Amino acid sequence: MIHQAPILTIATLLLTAFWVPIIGMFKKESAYYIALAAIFIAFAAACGTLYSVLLHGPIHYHMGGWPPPWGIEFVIDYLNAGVLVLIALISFLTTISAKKSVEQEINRDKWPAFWSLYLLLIMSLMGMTETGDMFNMYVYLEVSSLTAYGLIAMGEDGALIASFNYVILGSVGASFYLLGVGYLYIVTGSLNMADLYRLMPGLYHSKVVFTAFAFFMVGIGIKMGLFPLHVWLPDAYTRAPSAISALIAPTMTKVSAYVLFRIILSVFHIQFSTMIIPAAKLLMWIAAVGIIYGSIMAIAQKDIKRMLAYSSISQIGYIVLGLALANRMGLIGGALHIFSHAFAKGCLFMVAMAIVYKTGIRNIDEFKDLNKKMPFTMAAFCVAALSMVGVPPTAGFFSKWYLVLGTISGRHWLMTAVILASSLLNAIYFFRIIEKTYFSSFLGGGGHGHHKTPTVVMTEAPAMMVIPILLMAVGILAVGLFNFQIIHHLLQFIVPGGLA
Amino acid sequence: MEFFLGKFNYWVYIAMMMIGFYAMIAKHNLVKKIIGMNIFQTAIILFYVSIGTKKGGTIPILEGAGHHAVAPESINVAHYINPLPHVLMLTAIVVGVSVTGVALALIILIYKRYNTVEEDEILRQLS
Amino acid sequence: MIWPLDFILLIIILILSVAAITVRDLLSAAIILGGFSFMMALLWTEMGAVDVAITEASVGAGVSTVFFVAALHHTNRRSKD
Amino acid sequence: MKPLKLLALITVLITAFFLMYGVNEMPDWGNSSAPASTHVSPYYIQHSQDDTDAPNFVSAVLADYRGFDTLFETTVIFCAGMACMMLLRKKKK
Amino acid sequence: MNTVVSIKPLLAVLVSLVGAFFILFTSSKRQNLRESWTFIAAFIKFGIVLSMMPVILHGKVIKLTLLEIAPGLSLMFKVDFLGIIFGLVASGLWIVTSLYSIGYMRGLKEHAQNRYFFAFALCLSATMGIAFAGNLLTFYVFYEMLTISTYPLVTHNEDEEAVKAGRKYLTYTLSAGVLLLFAIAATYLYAGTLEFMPGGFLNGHNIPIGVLQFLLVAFLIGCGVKAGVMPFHAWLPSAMVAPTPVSALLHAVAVVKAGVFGCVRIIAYVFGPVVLKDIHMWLIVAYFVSFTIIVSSLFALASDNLKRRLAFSTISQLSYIILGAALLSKASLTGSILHIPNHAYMKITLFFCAGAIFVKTGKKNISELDGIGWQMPITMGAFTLVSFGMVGIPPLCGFISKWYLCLGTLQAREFFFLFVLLTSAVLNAAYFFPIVYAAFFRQPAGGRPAFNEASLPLVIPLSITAVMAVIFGIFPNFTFHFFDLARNAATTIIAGM
Amino acid sequence: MTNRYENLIIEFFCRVIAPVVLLFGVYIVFHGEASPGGGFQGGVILGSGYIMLAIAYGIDFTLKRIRERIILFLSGFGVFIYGGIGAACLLWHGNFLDYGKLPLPLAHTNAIRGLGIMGIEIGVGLTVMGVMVSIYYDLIVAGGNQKENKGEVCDGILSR
Repeated sequence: MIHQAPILTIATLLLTAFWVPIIGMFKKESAYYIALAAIFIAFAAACGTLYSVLLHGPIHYHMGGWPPPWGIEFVIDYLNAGVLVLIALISFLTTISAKKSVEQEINRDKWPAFWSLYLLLIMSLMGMTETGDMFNMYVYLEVSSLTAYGLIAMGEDGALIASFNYVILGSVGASFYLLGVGYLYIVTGSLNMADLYRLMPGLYHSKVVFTAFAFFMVGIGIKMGLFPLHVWLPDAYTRAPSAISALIAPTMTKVSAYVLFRIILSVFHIQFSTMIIPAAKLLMWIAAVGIIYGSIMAIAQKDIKRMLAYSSISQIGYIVLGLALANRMGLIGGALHIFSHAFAKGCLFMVAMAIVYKTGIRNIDEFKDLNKKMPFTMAAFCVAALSMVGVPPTAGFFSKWYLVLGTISGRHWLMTAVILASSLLNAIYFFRIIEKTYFSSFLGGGGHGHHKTPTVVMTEAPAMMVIPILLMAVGILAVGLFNFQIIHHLLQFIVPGGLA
Repeated sequence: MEFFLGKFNYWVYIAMMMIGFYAMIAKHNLVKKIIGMNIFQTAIILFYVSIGTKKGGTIPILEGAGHHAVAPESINVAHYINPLPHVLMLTAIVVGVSVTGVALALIILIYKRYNTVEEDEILRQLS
Repeated sequence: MIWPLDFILLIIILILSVAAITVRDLLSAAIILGGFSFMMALLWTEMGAVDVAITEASVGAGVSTVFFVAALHHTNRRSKD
Repeated sequence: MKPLKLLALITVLITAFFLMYGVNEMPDWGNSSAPASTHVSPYYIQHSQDDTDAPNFVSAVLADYRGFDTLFETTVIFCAGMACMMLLRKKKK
Repeated sequence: MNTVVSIKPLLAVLVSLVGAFFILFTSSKRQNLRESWTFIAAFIKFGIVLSMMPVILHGKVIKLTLLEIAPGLSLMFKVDFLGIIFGLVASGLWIVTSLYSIGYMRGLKEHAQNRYFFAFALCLSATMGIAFAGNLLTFYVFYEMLTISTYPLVTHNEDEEAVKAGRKYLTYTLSAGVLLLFAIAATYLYAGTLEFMPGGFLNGHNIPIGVLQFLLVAFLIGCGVKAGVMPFHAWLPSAMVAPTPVSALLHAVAVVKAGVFGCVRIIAYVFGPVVLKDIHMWLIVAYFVSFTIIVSSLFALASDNLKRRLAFSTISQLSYIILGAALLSKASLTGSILHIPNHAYMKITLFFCAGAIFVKTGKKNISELDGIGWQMPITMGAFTLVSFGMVGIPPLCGFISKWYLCLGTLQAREFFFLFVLLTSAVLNAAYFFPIVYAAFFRQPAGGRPAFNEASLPLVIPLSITAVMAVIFGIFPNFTFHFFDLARNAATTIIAGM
Repeated sequence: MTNRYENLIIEFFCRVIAPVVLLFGVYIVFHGEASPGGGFQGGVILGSGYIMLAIAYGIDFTLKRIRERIILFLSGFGVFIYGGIGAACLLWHGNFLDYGKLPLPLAHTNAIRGLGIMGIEIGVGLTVMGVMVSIYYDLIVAGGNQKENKGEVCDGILSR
């Protein structure tokens, strides 16, 4: 059955999602447990897929037994097997910790529909990583957008507007993607990625291909929150229910980034974006501006979720920068950053969720003494923050290390400076929080620290919430320490031959 | 002129799409934005359907077929227009109506909350 | 495919789409959008895409318009632009 | 005209320019020897009756060759239904 | 060169890391249990490091490769002459400092002691990692870990001043870390390896001179910020708001020494004498640090706060070490490496004294110290003894290292630096002796105070270190063989083995 | 209610035409293989039949004929049929959606595939019908009191 593992990831979630609301009609509480079980099975299937890929090499799974390019196929190679497990693992952990928060923030009547959409969102993200067909990708894109519209709108005051803006921009993005597919189809007649890759070199100088490329960039750029197209992202992440922020922040933008990798590397050839048109150079500048912009905006925020959202914009810039460097180290760095940032951002948003759940505090200025109230949560926060800043041996350091190597070996000194400067900017906004939390007991009190020890009772979030958070923190360290294994077994294969 | 007429469908789809796109980003009224979105998506569908056409082709249903096998070689491909874009566009239409439904639900909720569907007024209330 | 019919339909469609986004009465705009979809369905029948045409006629001109009207039932039908 | 609308207009015009730039090199409308009509789709036209017993090519492709797309297309609809239900439906009094 | 594979370096790093978590999860009410963790970890660590010494002394190198991080790049420990010296100093002084910390923290009833001891243990792990790092990447990993783990110590007081000092500290050290990261990455791309070699590994890679010069500057700023080289020293005096054991640790054992150690590593084990002479940078570096030596001594003269004066003295003394390394002669390298332990033992004593005075009397400024020698004779006696050593008067250990530094200037035929060293010695005398004079020979306003020494946990450590400072002056090879190690290190560097 | 007779006409007309529309929808669903149409189109037409009833008689009247839970069940179950047929193929060692592998008592694989297509068209039709009615219901009720909506959609809008 192992060769069926790729489809089991999708099918389990899909077939469960339809029963969740139906069973939920009779017993609202069951919805969560069904969803959790389904996600666990999907996670197991994802692990099986990874195992199979590692043993036997890339999997080509033909839907309905029709060979490509006539049918749709799933292509699971080394990179997306890794991303698949990443998505499955993070959604599993998020789901465990999300229970209490959802129960607090969402009306009980809406749980079945909520968990159903939640499952479908995860399903679509997994589908996006697995599929090898351009149009199938569009359909998944739409499923993920549509579920996200609904889920984001369930948030606090202002979520409606955020969601509506996302509807508008998201459908522009998806439509642009669809246009890109159409433009490629009109000159190649194919929708299969591998087939397109084979046909593409003969068409490099076609203006149609160039236009298609531009539309793909804009479409996916909107979806992943790339700098000038990010306008929907901060509001959506801030206003969405905490559990949804914690789910979509680490997974959705990462999957979109993965799609960008796929399109640049295995639909168009990397040479197309470096030699035929100056796309890589343009992307690089966009990414650099995005990195700095996101970091500076994050410094200006007081709301922790909004700050994390802007930080996401900045981190997406890193991934795109790695891709745009178009050399060995850059690509590996960008791909590794998908992993490290997914863990770090997931952990941070889960921490934010736990804090909001337990204390209701969102404003960073009120974080004082939070370390005494929620020591474990804040410890995980520190680990994730250090990863974002890029302190070794966390995951963030190593992806940054490869990115720096990439910029240097490409002689893009300015980009080196951007990465390094941005890690300092990251340090500013993360250490601000750490300082507020841990080191401000006597600030403003006037007294000196030697005499009174404020008594703050420890009110940690429930174990169900804290344990996944701590596991995420461990994951950050694990990705950091075993990054060579990840690169050696998964990521090195994305580098096209002949690339320095 | 041949250049213009030969791709007339494409020019119209571009014009239509831009009308929709403009409505989506420039109109303040949320319902207008959704109307623009519909026009936008319909334009893409027009584009795809135009890809599939063949001069002198007929609708993509096999002529004179009961439930018996037909030798593949005996079918003249140029006689039938390309079915693949139609399939893709069925999906796109359905997606369009789904998004419209969700967006309208959002608009209703926004109206209940802010008592207006004009974006600038909502922003004024938010700030 | 009949060329003149094609052109006429395309022109009508363009006019309807402009009308749909300029009319200040949202109910009218929704109805115009329905008409627009219907014209589109005609155009596609004429182009041979019968399945798309049926879908567009039932979804675009039918259900979609009903949704718009239903939503406008709860909101304001006047628009400032 | 307000500056925001002007900006929107400029964006729209730039997009239009890109689209036209691409359209320029496309095969003419209705050209039956364009790649779109010769690479993948002939297989559908020739084999669908044989493979799936469905004379309507669109149905055959929709429900069988590319049935996987259609499954998610249906899922999209289901999602929309769920989303609307979640957003709007209240418990009956 | 013989290499021995052993897990000991890793154990030395891990023991305090694990200990740190034991400390963290011990209830803050059970002070004795918590501090016994500290001691257990400290003694085990010291034992491990000490057990490695004989092997090293026989000219062997202990190597341990942990995790491969990139092709040809791994987390690797490598214990050599230089590393073991630093390791011995840091682990040995940790025991003493722990004892002192207990006295100090309990004496002042400080808050958040768990965090304090946790960060302290973490800090020592990082220091050990720096000492035993086998390549630049490992070095960097622990270097940043040290930066982060020191931050809670600097900000310990949690008041406005401490928070500001913490910010300043982070700003300086993180910026430096970023620069260091860049330099390491560039080195990796140019040289293809990052492993430390006595005499440098940048030789023979055909790297353009301009690049090498740029890299050297980046490296030295990256490490120099922690070492407090002017003009990057500003964080150091403001970090004085931290509790005194922290200052002692920062200034004598871990942080600044790590910076200096890094500078020596880079000068001697990355670039090496040959390359450094080829790119015409060694004199510039030497002049640069000479400036620091003189100017910071002047700053020290001008400051009234005792800890602040000691801080500027540290800045000055650290630059001795860099100067010695930059002069690239055998004697100057010996002196420079020997100055690492010697200065550590002396400076920690001075800080201990300052802390003991603060705990006992609450006095921070030199102008308040009139007659304190009669109140706290043991403390001030140790202070006096060690300040002679700082100036370079035999038979204290400061004399030996300075002697070799001076010899080195002569070997390198750069007499200007001899002048610098001698001037600095005079300045040292000028800012230390007035304290001693005030303590013993000036009458305070209220008459001569009665004998009122600080508590034993404070006095014992400072006495131990003061005595050690004397012993090392007379028997430079006492137990730890610092002198032999330093001389061997210098020999291997010059020989380029 | 502006004009009683106008409403009467609408009601009568809907009563006559609704069964025809539903029948037509069923035809479209089942005859999608050989002629234009299929699950989507048929489902939408089926849905619009019910929507037509709801417009004319009010949502309560319609809900008596097809209950809220049934709608929800249909929309979930329809996709489940589709996915279930796909997943069932896995049991007989086919790939996902490989209907040809299903052990049906038919001579040719293509006939089995044809039946498979039919099956999923039914699933699609059910879902689309359910969801269209459901969305319409949600939009028209919109969380408010559903009693007041009898046949007044257009009236309410026009009078404002």
